[in-house]
Amino acid sequence: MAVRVQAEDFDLGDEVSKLTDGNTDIGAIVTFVGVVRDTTNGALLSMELEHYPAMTKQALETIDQAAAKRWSLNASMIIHRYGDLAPGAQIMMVATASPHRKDAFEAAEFLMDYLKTDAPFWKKENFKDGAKWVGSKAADEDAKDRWKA
Amino acid sequence: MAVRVQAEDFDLGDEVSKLTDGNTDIGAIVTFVGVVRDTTNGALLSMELEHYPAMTKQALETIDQAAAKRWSLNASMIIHRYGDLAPGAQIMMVATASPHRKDAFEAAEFLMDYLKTDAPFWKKENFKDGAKWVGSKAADEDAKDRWKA
Amino acid sequence: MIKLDVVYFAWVRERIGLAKEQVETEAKTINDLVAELSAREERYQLAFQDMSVVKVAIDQTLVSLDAPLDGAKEVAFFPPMTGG
Amino acid sequence: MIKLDVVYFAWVRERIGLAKEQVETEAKTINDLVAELSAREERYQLAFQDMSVVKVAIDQTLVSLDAPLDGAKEVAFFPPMTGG
Repeated sequence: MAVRVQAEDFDLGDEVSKLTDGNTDIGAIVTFVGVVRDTTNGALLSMELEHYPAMTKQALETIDQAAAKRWSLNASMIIHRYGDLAPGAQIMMVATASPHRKDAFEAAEFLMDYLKTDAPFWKKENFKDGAKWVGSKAADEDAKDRWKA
Repeated sequence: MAVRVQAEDFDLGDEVSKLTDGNTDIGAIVTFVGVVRDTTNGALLSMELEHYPAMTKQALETIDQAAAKRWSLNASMIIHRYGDLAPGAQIMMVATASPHRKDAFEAAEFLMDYLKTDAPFWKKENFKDGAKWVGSKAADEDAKDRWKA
Repeated sequence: MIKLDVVYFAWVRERIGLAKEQVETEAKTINDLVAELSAREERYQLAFQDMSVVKVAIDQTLVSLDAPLDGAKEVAFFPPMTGG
Repeated sequence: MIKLDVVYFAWVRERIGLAKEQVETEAKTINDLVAELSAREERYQLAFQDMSVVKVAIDQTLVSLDAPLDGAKEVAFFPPMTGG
């Protein structure tokens, strides 16, 4: 159960190794990595990630703890980057380790759904001919709502 | 879209890098890693993975192709090991890369559900005082059935 | 009269033209504060014209627009989050 | 009379005591073949006593117990898969 907010890139394999090292009660590890996607076929220069430093870590920890409470997890983690990221760069990752694959998958999806709507990050796309804030999606609120049943 | 069946271990980070390298249309990468779990608190010596070599690769490719057909994927892969594995060792992995997180998650879960029931692998647990074949679970068939709606 | 640190993020920050300021106000709730700032200058009015797309936090906790400012130190205004 | 390669995996292999053999048979279907082998020796009977937990493939494709053996080269018997 750890969260990190950083400008630097991360190594997925290393993070998962550290998370699970020496634990023989883990049966399943699920990871999600978000990547800067260029939807414009070459016009995207970078994606700028702004956040609210005083709030970010606590928001991510709240989400992480909610997952730990709801599913049987050996470990979980969230890393989110900020700053100016190139197309193809890693933006963030979550990882969940559980005795069972169903828990690992559900917890990872839960972390992602809440992170999208509750963690204070904002994305701005810088193009050759201007910039645009990424809008939030109604679909993201819907995705979160499925965990409230 | 690649499948591999091997005795050797694999490196999650390397495999994901190779899968996605240079592609800027990827927005989401989901991975699942299965790990040898000791449910006996120290009595498990190893897990032996047997497979049906003439059938395995083709079965995995069929599953991988079904996922590629059903979801919008930039890439996907399945690696499954065989042989004698120690507690805590990696057994297998799947990875899915998609423009959208929902596709990446669903495709990864689909690959796992079908792999559990349709790929010719069998697990035997070797304990200090004997050995036991791992039984298949009705829950695994149920998990697969959800994709038939 | 209370003294608040007010912080802005993303396009709210861009429209208002600054990231942080200190505000002295008689406002009792977030709604009052929004009305007061909007009345002061057009850039606030522009940022707050559609409050259905602005989120608010008091001391780093999300609150609704009718939340009281009693005891608040920092108020944040920002668009819906788009992380992940 | 046809000649088949018959292969066994996991506990089916262990009960029968070998991984692969050649079988000459008059069997027309998988069911016939199971009955014929079971009649030959007790170890087959033991392996095939509950066919609801045995899966069968002809030439590496899963088939049902009434599948015909026409043209088959390799028949495989094994428990439900437990990979992943």
